Amino acid sequence: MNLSLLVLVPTLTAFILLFFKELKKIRMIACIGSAIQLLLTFILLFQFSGLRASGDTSAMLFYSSYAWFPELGIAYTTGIDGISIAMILMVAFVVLAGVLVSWKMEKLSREFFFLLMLLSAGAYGFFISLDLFTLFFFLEIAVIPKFLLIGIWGSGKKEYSAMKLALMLMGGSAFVFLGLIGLYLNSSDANGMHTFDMMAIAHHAVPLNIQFIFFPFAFIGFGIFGALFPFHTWVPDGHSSAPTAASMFLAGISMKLGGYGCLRVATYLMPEAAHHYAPIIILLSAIAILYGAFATMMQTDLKYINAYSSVSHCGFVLLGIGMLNQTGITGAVMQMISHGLMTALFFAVIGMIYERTHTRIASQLGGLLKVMPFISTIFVITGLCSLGLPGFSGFVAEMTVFMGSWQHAESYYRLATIASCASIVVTAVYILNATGKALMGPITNENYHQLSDATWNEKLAAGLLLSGIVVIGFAPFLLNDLLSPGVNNLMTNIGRNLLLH
Amino acid sequence: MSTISFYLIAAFILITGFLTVTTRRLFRSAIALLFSLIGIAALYFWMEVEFAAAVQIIVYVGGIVVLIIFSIFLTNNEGVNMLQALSKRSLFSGIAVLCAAAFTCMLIGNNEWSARSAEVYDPAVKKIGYLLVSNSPQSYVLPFELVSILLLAAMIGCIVIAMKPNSEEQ
Amino acid sequence: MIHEFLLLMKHELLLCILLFFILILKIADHKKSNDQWILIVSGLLLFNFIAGFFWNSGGELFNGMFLLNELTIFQKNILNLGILVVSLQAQPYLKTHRHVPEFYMLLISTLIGMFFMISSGNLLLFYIGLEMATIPLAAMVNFNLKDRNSSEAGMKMILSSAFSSAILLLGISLVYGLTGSLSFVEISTHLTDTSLLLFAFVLLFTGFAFKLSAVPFHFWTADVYEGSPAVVAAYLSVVSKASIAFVFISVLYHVFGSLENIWYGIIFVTAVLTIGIGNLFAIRQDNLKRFLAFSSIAQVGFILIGISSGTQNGEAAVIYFLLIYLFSNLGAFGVVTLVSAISEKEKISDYKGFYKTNPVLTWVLTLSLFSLAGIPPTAGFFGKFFLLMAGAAHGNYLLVGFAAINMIISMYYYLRIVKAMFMDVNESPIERIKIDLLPSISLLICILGLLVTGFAGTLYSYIQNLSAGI
Amino acid sequence: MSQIPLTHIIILSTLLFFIGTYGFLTRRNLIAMLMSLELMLNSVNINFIAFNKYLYPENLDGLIFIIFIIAIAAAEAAVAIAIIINLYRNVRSIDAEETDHLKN
Amino acid sequence: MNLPFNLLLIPLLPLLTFVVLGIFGRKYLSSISGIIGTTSMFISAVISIQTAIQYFASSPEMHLQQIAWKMVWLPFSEDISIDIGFLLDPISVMMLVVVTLISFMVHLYSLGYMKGENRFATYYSFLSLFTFSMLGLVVSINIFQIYMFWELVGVSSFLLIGYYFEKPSAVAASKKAFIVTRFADLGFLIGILILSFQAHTLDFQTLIQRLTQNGSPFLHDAITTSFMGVSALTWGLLLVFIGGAGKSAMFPLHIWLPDAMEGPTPVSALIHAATMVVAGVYLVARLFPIFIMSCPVALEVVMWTGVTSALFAAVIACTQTDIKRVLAYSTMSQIGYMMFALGVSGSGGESGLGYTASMFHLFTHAFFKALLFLGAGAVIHMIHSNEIKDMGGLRKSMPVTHITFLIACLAIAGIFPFAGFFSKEEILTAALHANKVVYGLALVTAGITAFYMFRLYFSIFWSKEASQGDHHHSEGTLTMKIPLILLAIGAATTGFIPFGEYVTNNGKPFHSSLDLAGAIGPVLVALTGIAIAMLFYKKQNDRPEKVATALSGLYVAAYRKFYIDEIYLFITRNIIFNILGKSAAWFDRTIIDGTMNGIASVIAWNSNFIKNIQSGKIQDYALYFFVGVFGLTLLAIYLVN
Repeated sequence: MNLSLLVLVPTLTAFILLFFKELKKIRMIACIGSAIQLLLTFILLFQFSGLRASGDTSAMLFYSSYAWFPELGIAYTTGIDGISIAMILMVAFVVLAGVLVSWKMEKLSREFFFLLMLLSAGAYGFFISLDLFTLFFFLEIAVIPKFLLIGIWGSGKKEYSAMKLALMLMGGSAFVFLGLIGLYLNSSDANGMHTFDMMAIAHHAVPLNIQFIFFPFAFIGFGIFGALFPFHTWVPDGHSSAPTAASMFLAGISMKLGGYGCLRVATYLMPEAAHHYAPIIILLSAIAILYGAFATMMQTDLKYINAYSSVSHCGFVLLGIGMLNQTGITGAVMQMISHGLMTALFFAVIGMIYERTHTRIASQLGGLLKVMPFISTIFVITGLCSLGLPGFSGFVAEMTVFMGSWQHAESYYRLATIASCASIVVTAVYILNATGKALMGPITNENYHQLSDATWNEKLAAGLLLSGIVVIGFAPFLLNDLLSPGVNNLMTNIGRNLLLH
Repeated sequence: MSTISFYLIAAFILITGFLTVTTRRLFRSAIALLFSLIGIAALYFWMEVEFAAAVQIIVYVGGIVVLIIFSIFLTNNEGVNMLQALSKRSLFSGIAVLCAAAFTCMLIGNNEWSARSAEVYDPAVKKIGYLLVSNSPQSYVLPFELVSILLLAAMIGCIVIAMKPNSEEQ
Repeated sequence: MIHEFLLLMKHELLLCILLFFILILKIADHKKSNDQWILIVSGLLLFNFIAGFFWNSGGELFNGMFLLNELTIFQKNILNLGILVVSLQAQPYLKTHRHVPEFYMLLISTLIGMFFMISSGNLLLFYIGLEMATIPLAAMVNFNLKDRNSSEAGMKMILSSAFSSAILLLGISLVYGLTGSLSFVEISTHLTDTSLLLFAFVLLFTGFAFKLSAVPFHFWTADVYEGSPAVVAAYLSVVSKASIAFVFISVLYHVFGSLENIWYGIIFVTAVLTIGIGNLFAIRQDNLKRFLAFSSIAQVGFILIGISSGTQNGEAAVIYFLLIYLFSNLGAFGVVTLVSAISEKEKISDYKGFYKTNPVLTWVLTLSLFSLAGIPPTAGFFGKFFLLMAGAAHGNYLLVGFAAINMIISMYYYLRIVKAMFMDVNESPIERIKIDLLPSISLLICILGLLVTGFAGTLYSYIQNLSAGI
Repeated sequence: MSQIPLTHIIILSTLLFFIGTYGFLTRRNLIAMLMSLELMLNSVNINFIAFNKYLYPENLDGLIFIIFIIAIAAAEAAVAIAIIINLYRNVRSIDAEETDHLKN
Repeated sequence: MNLPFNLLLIPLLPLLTFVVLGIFGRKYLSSISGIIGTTSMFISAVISIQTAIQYFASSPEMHLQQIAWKMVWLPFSEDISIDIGFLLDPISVMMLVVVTLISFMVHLYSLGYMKGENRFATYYSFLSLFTFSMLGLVVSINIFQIYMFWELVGVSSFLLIGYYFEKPSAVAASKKAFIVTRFADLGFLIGILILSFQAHTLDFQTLIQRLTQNGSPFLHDAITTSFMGVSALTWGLLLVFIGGAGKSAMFPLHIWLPDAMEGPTPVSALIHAATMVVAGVYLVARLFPIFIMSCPVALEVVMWTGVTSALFAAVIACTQTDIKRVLAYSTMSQIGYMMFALGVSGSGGESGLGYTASMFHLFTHAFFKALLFLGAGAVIHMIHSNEIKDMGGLRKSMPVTHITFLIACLAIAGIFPFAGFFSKEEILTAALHANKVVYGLALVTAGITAFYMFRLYFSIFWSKEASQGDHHHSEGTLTMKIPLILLAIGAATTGFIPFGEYVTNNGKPFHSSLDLAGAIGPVLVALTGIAIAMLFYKKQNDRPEKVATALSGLYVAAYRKFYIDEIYLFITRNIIFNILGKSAAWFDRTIIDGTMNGIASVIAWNSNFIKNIQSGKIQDYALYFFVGVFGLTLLAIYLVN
């Protein structure tokens, strides 16, 4: 299968959307487009597994490369390994669910779905890119739709949040850009030319002094996308102001771009520097985990709760990466996928509640379990996933990260791990607080008695995401088998370079 | 003799030039400019570049200064003094210009000028004419034609801008 | 000889013919309506643009005074495209103006000047071309005859450029005195690094910097853009700037190439100042034209970064960027021209709620601004990326880092306008604007250009092959 | 003539140039500023002639150049005056300090 | 022996029930959900009992560990992976029986007790979920598997406590239960990490083997590595024990258990009396070889924690007025017994008596405590109150409940020939051999236990002579009575099972003979307790108040549960919320957000600051131009030199 289809389908869907006006048609097209995309990713997954099963051990499958700006060493190079295909799958789920929960987007519906599709195209492109330029291109494509989505369809102090998000993410990409330029100018391909090709850069180790300069740029840059402490401040505002689907995309897709970039670009291409800076990464991510959890505890707005908890959860991603061992990195990838699905579901549910009650303040709600049992149940399930209950993906990912980080015997690492472990208690506190206030207890507002439960599209969306969460939760070995060759491949680079050290 | 006349001409140019930029009566300033330009023409004569001197007199003295004086009449009631420059501006400009002038003169003074050849300078009008309008490879016919277009454009521009709209009702 | 003459000066001669054709038509026939004029001239300019691609050859005339090669042809074609778009965009403005043919004559004469400037192999021709590209423009800036701002802008333009050309002339005279020649080739062989020559070089440099509006020689820019008719501002900001940038590169690389380490330092300082000051001023503007002026100043900073590299890639990146910049800025100005011609609103605050009434124009403006900001998938992203990449090739990451940080600031002010159009509510938004055929063609060209150019790797390859670096 | 060093002529022109600059920077009347500009241009002309005559007498580049400078200066002055007159019509003033509507 | 499929049905049936009832129950199966749940539980129970019989019969001389089924669930690295499997060994088989049996009883009982509830199907699905999780826990082959199911039982407990979600107190209690146990689980998790790091495995068999064998390098490493003067192994075991203590409500992590009584009473019987709360004991028993062979220090901690909790809870139980809370504290106290029984145990044969006794007590306790709760449930069902003061004289109106309750009380008090007598006797014997202080405390506890149980019994069924007509409700449906009777039979007879034959710490059966002489003392103590209770509570009188006033300090302290809740509240509210939470939130809003906004305002300020250089005056512009020219010239000249 040609990987470019993954970018093409959403892009085409987006452009077809422009020719229609009625919401009914628009959402149908968007839905069909995303469904086709999901189907495609499944086909891809099966073909991928087939190839792997037939003994194809090359690092990247479905590899293809077209010269784009040959003078500058820029090519449109695509290829996937288990990590990227897992991410792609996750994105496809989130996109379809996002379209489904936006079923009643009356305001400027055409533009809304257009932007959603564009954003998803950016994300797909990002995950299939093996060329740094292309990767950066898609990374930036995914930024601006968010600005518009939040600013136009958002709520609360949406303009401020939209601007903050756009500027901070642009700041992130500025850092990424510097990192990429540094890599580029110290790379050489087979012909001795500078190149943006990741595989070539990985093949010719980047000089150490260059790594030490540019690793922080690349890592912080992607880290801003991935809510690296203390650059996470766009997360709460952005998420809480965004419309439901945009929140889902933000948490489920955008933040993952950051984590993936930290792994695939910063760490993979500059492993020595990664080792050198690992203590700092670990410190920051441990702070993010705990601090995010504590900050969440004080939030009253459900979206803020989820947004801050995203900061905490995404800390696990960076923690796993910072551990620089197979288990840790596998855990980080798992956490990305798990968090993507879970947070998307969480935001979807919060959106459903908000649509009905017009408030997101937990204490103003209450007793919702009685009037909307489906939505509330999903909320509880997501909450349980968030606090790392076995049977859901969150547990698998977090435990893998813990296992990975515990493999380091130095007390510094131990301390960071224990601190991160402690967050599972805090998470339980805020999740249960929110559930207790919002869903349980007596119904405080008389009007709530008339509220309706989820509609079919909302149920479908929730079911989609939930199925992902539960499948991973029950059969993590599937995900692990998918990821491990890819992670192995990353590890060989890190290992090989360690010897040079 | 020649030396003295140079310094005299130089002094004349500078003094009238200075007057041009300092006198507060606009018309007087224009007259000072006129004299300064004539002084420069004299300098060209002194340097035996008569053609340049002639052009200077015809175009500047006969054209531009007249234009300026006309415009002064158009825009100003003659006899009203120009307002004094803001003292802050005079001060800063004066300092900047003095420093710059000193600096530039120092650069010029330190520079060693060397003639490339010992040929005699021969600004004959015929030669100039040949250079300007022949079609030989060395000629300047291209800029010459270009300037004509420029003058045309400038003329159009002037007409459009300065022409009083004759029929307001349109 | 004459055949060669015609062939080599084809671009210029075509424009001259056009100029005189309009002049004669104007004198012969008073009765043409403005729309007819606009249609005729635009048609001719389209023909001129197309003709620019055919019967091309390289060579030199008048002892190297006039040079032509594939690169300069390409540059002239870019400018031809620019003037075509501007001419199309002028329609809503000129529809009610009393001096349509004059406007086009002035416009074309400036382009002739720019073409000669680009092809000049000699300081004299360069100087005349430069003046020719400036003086009629000043008249055009003052084309809103009854508007005091327009006159003030015209006055500022003509006086500043006269001041600047006086300083440039001083530089030229010193260069002449130090090298004994006006020809670029000879100057480059007689270069030394005495202080006086450096002084002369800086004086020359300021002539370029003034026209490019690099800080601190940029002050006229904003005032002039604000006061002049939007379409003239567009022309100033795009065509005029692109032409001077082309010449700047070739003069810097091919004439003063041996002074690279000196002009690198100068450009470094200028670029930092230009980006920084441009951004700081752009943040606080409310008038859209004035805003675009400062944003274009900041863009010049990026161009300077590209120029500073001195490599083949750098030259190619700058030319590529200017092509993209043409589409982006003309797209933005196209909308501004339309709106200001019809509703006379030019403030950003007036654009609040613009999306409600004019969705198409909003998208055009948005895409143009995105391209200016360097956001993919618009071409501006590629342009800026390559510029900065070229700038970093010198190993000077500091400059590139500074520029990258400043891109965030620039992002803010571009998004501010997008926000106003899409998100802010307004009681009395700009009414719905009917777009005529010609402006819509121009906007279409811009949008297509800024969407397609970036992906056209072959175009970049083509430019790259034409470029040489130092 | 040979007693007069070239440097003196150049310094003369330089001084004239800076006198003109000073005028440009300080005169409050726009036309007076234009006059100062003419001084600056003239000083450059002196330079050209002097260099041409004393250093590079083998051709007439400098002389030709000043012819063009003078022509262009005329055009420039004409347009400038036209604009200034137009400005005067609109503002009834040509004071350099008062024409500052466009700023910040 | 059995096909794995057959075995797997034991946990999978409840899981299936959970899924079916969870998804379809509410809408389609509401009326028959109870029957579905009970049936599937019945099948599970039958299979378990059959399994137990087959297991113990297959090799009477040596009860080996068998892994009936396993799969790799999540590999972390080559040697460390989470495996899911089905372990058969004496304690897991015993637990299978206990869990399925009690669960079946509770299912059956709930048919009547929960009848007419709105969320009947949900209730049964949660019960099934719990049963599944508990079964998964007991058959774990891997320490991480146990942790997973540990969390799952925690969450099902949370869901069931919060079943009456409209009652704020239930919500709060469920939250508390979950968070407190979660906190303990943190210790468990870190303990697992430590053990897995030291032993390079998560598998129980390998783990135990590597950490007990003499000369094993892993063991050497685990003992020599130390942190803060304590060896890694001890740390690991203690942290794991913290997890166990949290789940088993050991002091000081017990505070959630009394509050957990907000759940429906059958749930309390199942989860908070018979099964889940003994998971901690089970965990220690599971890792017992490591404790006893390599780390006696940790075992000592287990012992002291157990005995402290036993006494502490018993004292509090005497003062509580809510019958379920009394039972909750009694549960805590009895689990304390099991814990310290493990703590005093040695290894193998006679010296391993403590281990066997602990498991024995766990087994018998399940029956009589479940019976007590179900009986209490029947009472509450009738009275609609939990308070002792609302009860009294019920022996006539609810005869079945009365008799069964009495049997249970006698059993827990340790009166011959009821089940409690045998198990408690073994524990005391083991304690006597190991540690006299512990023995003494245990004896005191036994007396107090008898006292407060009979206080309860007399207060409910005797005390005031209430008229028959007060209570129109019947005693309950048949489905409620059957479990009571069955459990009463269990409570009366299970003591005669020769437990040593089946459950020992090394798999070898041994014959424990009852030391009748030693049994006289404890029985006398218990009888004394009963007598005092009879004196105080058989008829209404003022003696209790008098004693309470006499011992006012102690009484109030005990009534207030020794202020442990308040301490926790102080810590969570003031330290966690106010200091950590608020400061984190403040820091985020003020410092981090403020920095970002600050950068923006600095730029805006700068922009405003320099606006005047663009003054609109052309001469200013020219001056800047002019200065710029010379500035750049100087720069150029500087660059050249």
